[in-house]
Amino acid sequence: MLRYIATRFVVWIPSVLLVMLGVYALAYFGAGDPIKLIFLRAPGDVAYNPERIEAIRESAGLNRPFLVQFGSYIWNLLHGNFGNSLSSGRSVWAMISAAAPVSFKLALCSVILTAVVAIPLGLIAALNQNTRTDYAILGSALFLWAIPAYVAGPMLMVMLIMILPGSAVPYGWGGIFDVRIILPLLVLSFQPIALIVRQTRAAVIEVLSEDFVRTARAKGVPEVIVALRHILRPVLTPVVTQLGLIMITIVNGAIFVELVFGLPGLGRLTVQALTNTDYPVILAITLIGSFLVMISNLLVDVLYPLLDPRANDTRRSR
Amino acid sequence: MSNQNNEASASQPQITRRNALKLGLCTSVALGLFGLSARIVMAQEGQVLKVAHPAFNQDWSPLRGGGPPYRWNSAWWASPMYFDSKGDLHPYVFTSWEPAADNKTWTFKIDPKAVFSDGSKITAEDVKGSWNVSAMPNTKNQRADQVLSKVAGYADVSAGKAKEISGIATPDEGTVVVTLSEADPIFFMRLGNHIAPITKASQSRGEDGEEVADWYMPTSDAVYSGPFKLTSIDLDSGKLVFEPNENFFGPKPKLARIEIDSIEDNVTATSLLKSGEYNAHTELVTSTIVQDLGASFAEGPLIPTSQHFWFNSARAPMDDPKVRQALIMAVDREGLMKASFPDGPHKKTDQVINSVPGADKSGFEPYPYDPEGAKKLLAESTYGGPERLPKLLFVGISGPAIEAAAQFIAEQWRQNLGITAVDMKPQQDAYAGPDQNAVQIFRDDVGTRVPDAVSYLAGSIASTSSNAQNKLGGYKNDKVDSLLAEAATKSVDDPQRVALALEAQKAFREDWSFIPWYAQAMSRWATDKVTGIDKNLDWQVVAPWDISIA
Amino acid sequence: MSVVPMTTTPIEIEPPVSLWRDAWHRLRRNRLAVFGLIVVVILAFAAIFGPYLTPYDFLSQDLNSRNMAPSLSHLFGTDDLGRDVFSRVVYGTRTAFLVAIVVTFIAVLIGVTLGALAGFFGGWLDRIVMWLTDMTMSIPNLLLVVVINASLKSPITSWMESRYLATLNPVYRETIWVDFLLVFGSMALISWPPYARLVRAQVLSIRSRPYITAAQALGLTNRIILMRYVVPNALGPLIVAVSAGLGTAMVLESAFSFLGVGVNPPTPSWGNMISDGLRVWQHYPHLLAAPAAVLGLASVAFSFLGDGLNDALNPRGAK
Amino acid sequence: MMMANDIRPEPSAKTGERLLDVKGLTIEIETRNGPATIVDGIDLHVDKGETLGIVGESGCGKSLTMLSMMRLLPNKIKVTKGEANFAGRDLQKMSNSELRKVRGGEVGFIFQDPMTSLNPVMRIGQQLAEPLIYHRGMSKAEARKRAGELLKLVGIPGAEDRLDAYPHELSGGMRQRVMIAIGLACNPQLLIADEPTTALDVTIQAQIVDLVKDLRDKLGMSVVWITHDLALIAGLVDRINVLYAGTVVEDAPVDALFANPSHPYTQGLLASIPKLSDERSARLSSIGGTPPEPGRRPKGCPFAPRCPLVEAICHERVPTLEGLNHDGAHRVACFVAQRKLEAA
Amino acid sequence: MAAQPLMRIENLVKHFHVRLGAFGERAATVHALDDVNFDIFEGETLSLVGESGCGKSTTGFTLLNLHRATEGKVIYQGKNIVELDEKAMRPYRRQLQIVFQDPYSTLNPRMTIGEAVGEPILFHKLATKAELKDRIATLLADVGLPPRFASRYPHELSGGQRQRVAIARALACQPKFIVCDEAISALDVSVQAQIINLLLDLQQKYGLTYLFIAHDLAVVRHISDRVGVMYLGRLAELATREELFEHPLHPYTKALLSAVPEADPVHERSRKRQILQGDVPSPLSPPSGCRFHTRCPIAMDICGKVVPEWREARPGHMVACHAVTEGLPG
Repeated sequence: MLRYIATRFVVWIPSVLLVMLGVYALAYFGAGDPIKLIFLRAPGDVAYNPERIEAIRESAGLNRPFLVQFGSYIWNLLHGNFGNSLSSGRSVWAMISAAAPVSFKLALCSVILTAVVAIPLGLIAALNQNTRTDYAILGSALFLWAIPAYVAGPMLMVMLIMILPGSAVPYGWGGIFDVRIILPLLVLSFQPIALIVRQTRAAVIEVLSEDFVRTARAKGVPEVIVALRHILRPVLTPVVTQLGLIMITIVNGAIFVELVFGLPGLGRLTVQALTNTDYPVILAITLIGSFLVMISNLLVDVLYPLLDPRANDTRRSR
Repeated sequence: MSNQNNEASASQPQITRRNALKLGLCTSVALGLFGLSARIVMAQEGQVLKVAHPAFNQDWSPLRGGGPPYRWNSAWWASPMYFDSKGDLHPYVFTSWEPAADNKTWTFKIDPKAVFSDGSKITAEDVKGSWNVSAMPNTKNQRADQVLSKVAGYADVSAGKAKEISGIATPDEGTVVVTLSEADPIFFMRLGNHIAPITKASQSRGEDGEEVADWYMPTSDAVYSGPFKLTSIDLDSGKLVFEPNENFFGPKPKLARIEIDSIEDNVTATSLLKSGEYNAHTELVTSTIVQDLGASFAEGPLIPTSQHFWFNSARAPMDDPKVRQALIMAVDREGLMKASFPDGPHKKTDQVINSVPGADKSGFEPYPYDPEGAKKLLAESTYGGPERLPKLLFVGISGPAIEAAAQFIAEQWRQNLGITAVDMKPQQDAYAGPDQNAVQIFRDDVGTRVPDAVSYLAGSIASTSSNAQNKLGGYKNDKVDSLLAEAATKSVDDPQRVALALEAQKAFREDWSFIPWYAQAMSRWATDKVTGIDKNLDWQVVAPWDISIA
Repeated sequence: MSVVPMTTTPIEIEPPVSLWRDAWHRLRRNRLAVFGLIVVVILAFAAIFGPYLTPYDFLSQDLNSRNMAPSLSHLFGTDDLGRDVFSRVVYGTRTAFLVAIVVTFIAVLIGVTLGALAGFFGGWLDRIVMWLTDMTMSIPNLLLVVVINASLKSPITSWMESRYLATLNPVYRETIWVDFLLVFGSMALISWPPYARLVRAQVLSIRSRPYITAAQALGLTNRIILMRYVVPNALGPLIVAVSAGLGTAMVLESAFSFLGVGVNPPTPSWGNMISDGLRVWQHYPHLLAAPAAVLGLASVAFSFLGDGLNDALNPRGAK
Repeated sequence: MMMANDIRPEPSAKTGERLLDVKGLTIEIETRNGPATIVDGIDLHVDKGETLGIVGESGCGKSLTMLSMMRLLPNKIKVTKGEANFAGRDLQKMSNSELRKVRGGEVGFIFQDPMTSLNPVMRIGQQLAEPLIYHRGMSKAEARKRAGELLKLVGIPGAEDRLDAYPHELSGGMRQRVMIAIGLACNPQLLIADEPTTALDVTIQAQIVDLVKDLRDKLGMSVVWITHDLALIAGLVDRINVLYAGTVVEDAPVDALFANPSHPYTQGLLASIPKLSDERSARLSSIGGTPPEPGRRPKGCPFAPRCPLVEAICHERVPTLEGLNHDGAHRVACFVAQRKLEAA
Repeated sequence: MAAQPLMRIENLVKHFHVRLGAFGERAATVHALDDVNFDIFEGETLSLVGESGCGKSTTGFTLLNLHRATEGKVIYQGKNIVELDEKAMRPYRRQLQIVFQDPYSTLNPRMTIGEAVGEPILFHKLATKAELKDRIATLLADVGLPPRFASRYPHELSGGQRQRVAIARALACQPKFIVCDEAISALDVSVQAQIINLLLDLQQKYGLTYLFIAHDLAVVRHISDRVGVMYLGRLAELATREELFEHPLHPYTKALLSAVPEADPVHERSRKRQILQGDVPSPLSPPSGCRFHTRCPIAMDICGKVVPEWREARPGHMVACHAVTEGLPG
């Protein structure tokens, strides 16, 4: 297994390098000159001073050839130096290391919340297939599915401010155990919950027609135990796989939630870096994002045989 | 009986689990309630100004000379002099300013009582060091040019060729003598702001002459010169706290604290202001602000800043004056205001300048609204009509009011001229690079920090201005340039100064290069309860020590 | 000569039914899918003919009737420039469909090609395609779209401009489609991996089906097997994915519009209208409700239709 | 007629006490064309200690009857009419919790495919312990001990070690032995074996048949063995019911059925089995056509369209299961057979 | 029986390389087929029997080159066809056909019966387009289906009808040789009999040669001329039908015959069956020596060490067992 993980890691490195090269190239050749951006945002009463701009460009090393710049960037990266933000001059590593835990905690809690809420709901819906309970659960899931986070977020927030004046304003970050986290967490989890409810339901319905469920019933096992042990357990494997993949959805959704709720996570940092064409930050985010996705995929792959004893013996032809 | 129950449940693992679940649920509900009430319980220890800030700024260095953090510079830094809301100049760190006869050498005296927050004196060396570091290329001070560009030796420092501005001399601890490279009768006015603030040079400037990273943070034991000092700053959650500076050499502040929280979303910020959670905002522009927070929230005096749509005449089809004229004449500017700021606080304007001496009787003839004439002009142009016109691209369409205005203009062109190929981008950033030429219309503001028409026009239509270079497509009108150059040499009380400037503006009119939009009002951006929050031309509170909350 | 005498003929009541028609029958019985289908058809109709049928021009402004509440004359009210919201929502449908079709078409084109190649030929080609897929999926979506947009749009636009000025060829004049192509091309660039994965999995699974072995045993060439056996059988799941993908693309567009990287005004798109409406929804809720509801409806409808097609085309348990 | 080495006493020596008595059971399935009858008023019974074979081709409703009677089938398939009495209680009227006590406790099941019928993600020991825990109220440790004994009983070598194995780690034959152990865990009065050897190889099939036979004799329970293979159960069962299209067409003691098949379907079925002892003949006799699909049952005798002896009446009326006059235990549902025998 | 075989199988070996474990970290080899030798004569029905996993289907697939043989030769018309690439194989494909176990999964669900049957005719240019319709009708009639079935889809047919279509499709190529891979195993008893009859009729009509792969000994006995018994990838015994069923030599054959139930209750109750203990070992690690020795009731020391020779114990009766002394010199 360790070898497998190592292999995945080794395969990941060139791909992320390539992606970063691509992003770097796009930023370098396409996007505006970051130095100009900073200075041209000053209102009109500033005289145009090309010399000053060139001086800054030179001192930042931005007038070197493309590959040299990229090479030195990677070289610094290998030494643990992510460089400094072009817009604020702060160390990119400091920015990322402050933002990443926020996003990470948020995503983790969202996955847990999704699992805790969605799997039982999906199970209940499937067990009551085509009844009112089923329709109610499915309907709610669809409703959640249809409301984008950037619509749900602001609406819920303003409603809360208006309905409960003086209560903790659901804005900003006070740690994962802060009450303010409840609303963003909910909004972030709406779509994953909707997705997992539907997938759990479908998976359970499939398992329901399996012979071994009939066997369990034929043994006289109580329905609750049948549902939990014989139906839910086999369903967990595909659902957990989905939960892993849903990390991507959550990472993407976090951008909106972090913007709306003022959370200092990677999503907000991304938008900020993009508006500032701050490519040291963009590159670092690309690296971190790709790493997170790789890890969550890997986690799913490693978790799979733990959840499904069959996986150890089935033949895989990869 | 409860005992029995407990025993029973102990022997059955499922029930224990359920109890555990219940307990967990109760705990989380209790914690939630506690968290909710915790906010209410928090005691008021004096007047606290809670400010919503529209951006998560990662850089609050006072040396930036721009950006949202700059709006609060006056709270923690003292400037050489300051303008009040009526435009009168008052002494602050400098008690006197004397030009030599040729307006090229200026002598400034520092208030002997002026001290930093640690009680140490503000010296001439601090002034010189602060200005030097502002000029350094890596400092990225956006507006340093505006204050210091005429000081002898500034150009060398800003181009990275020197580390000390040669034109600044410090004959003694309390005196600063500045030599200019050219005569500037209004040089003293340029210092009445926080663009190049006076800091403790030993802290802000490193041995290499560059700005020391994070020098202004409380964690760096920074000292401040303003009525407040920064006591805590959390860049990642966007929270800053200012508390009174006990050693401040001016009046004692009325506030016990200023808290600045980053709240990017305007609708959220509005709700929080409405609910009383916050009482001020750094800059809040929404189309429903009057309905939301009342007219008094956003109102304020007009200031010498205005927003216009600038034509890039280097770019087709703007290279044809007839096209430009047609495009301007096809827009009903009354409607433009109605579409963008129907309820104020800004006012429609017809010319480049406003709110500076001479602006009210400038003799600038407003561009007419004449759809028929416009159509005819377009037909007479080299493009012969709307069909062969290349697509018109707007940039800088970054807010709801601006978007409404741009869409109104586009619709006017469509209806009056039949032009359909119009596109608008939220950001001008992407077009600031080598491909800037793709853009025909830039929305941007021009203005001045001093009540002076020459400075205003020099920064907007003179060929050396960033506006002319970047927005007007390298605009150059020799007549405008020479008139402005001549006006700049006239002293402040010379009527020729204004007259020449207005002449230049009239000359600019004939080039048909912009759609005038509005004259900007200086909004309070504070609730009714907040008093003493008058602002200067930099949108900074004139006298932060006067702010109080009713 | 009939070798085995049939004692009696088998009972035949129904006329021959093709699988597609059978699927159609199953789809028709699925109430939710029918609902989805009806909504999609209405929306498609609105996208094609809507702009010609609405009472107002989606662009014409009336500054005297700004932000009006819904009424009989303005079904969904008017916006801050006095434009009829109903007409704009209808025109937004066209934008949404255009986006959805362009994005999905490009994504499917890339995905199907790569997925089919990977699945059919396997080996190093498969490894490269899968690597590419994983790589694309591991970059944050928004980042890719914004960076591509920011980087490529202005060079292309200015190239178009210069071509236009040099040739005066009207082809180069309208750069709106460059906008579409770029915004949606970049969206497609992040949307193709699921299609590639699906098609690859389909091809792999079809390749292992006994009827492929049977076809090989008949001596048929690979090309015939691919065209007559693999492709038609992989089509069903692909149709399902495309149906769901159309809805996803619409939502994606609105998300990017919210962040300011979507369709540029004054062209109405649901995303633009939603993000505009979000600013004023406390005062003029209709400005948010109308586009958000239509987007939600469209998203749900496509999702229902996708689910219905899934059940109809992959009838598990149905004989 | 009796063989000396026949281990089993004659069926007639049985107490004759009804253990399971199914009367007029009708089962319908919901299809997209409305409900379709799959099983139409079926009658069958099992006496205490008796082994009944139910034979029929796929889709004739042989498994359905047994499973839906115990409410083990999806909601789409429902018993709409009739009763099924087990030890004097009507299974159809039982509450779910009562029925649960019957399932696995008084009635054990063995299913066709041991691979899919065992939970793939649960250890054998746990699966085996479940009925013991829920019916016998055993603790986990007791159940585990008993599970080990059960595995030994069904002849699994190294039984104790196998308790922690997952189903996929066992061979097909071993898995089916586990299934049998589960079915027998609570010493049921009735064991329902639903095609338990169909998925197995010939040699393994023989092992399983012998195992069930031994256990039946050892534990003295009744067995219902559902199969499509007449030969397989020839030496195993006391009585055979032949099913066609959801009805019992012939019910006879095993010897009588093989010696004197009376329904034309039974005759056709027997004739179409190639026998090892036969010589290679040019052709086998076969039944033409295919059985009717559910919901498309012809009027009259369901076998009429395929019947070589068909008469006009067969298309008109449905024949009922009548005892033959020379032997009341041998019953057949065929106008022609009944008339022929009456005439004889 | 003609002396010249239609097809000669020499030392055929087929190994599958697989990866095991959750991460595919273990490589392993499935010994599906090891050193198989036999001849198939023109016009005969040769059956291969054995339990699942014994390699009988693999034999069928390998000798049609649907699986590429690891080693060995399949000589047909003087050519070793396992060496041919797909293009060179194509003319042989027409002559060598196969009918699979599950007719539903071997028919393309998106093609009508007519298309399925007509496709090989057009592909191998066995008829013009104009003749096609008649040709399809004839083929369908040959397998006992009315011509109107041509416009139907496989899912509309019953299992027996589908198998008839599969046979018609094989016949469309005008083959000489058909592998029937468990072709009747999935069918009901009464339908099974119909298909067996059909196969026998067609053999007579077109002079076909069958390799009949099955596990049902009764059916095999009914249909075969010669029967081969396979165990775990090797042939255990091969003889004419009468010889094999009357005088089985290999202990495995004996056990297999003994396990087959007879449709005779009296006989069944009385007869003493020899029941094999244990399971078939995994083809991933087959036992050394004689592969049957782990379950063999008469296993000797040598059986675990030496692979028994494939030899003719009686005229035309091949066997591989150390315990069989018949036909040994001395």
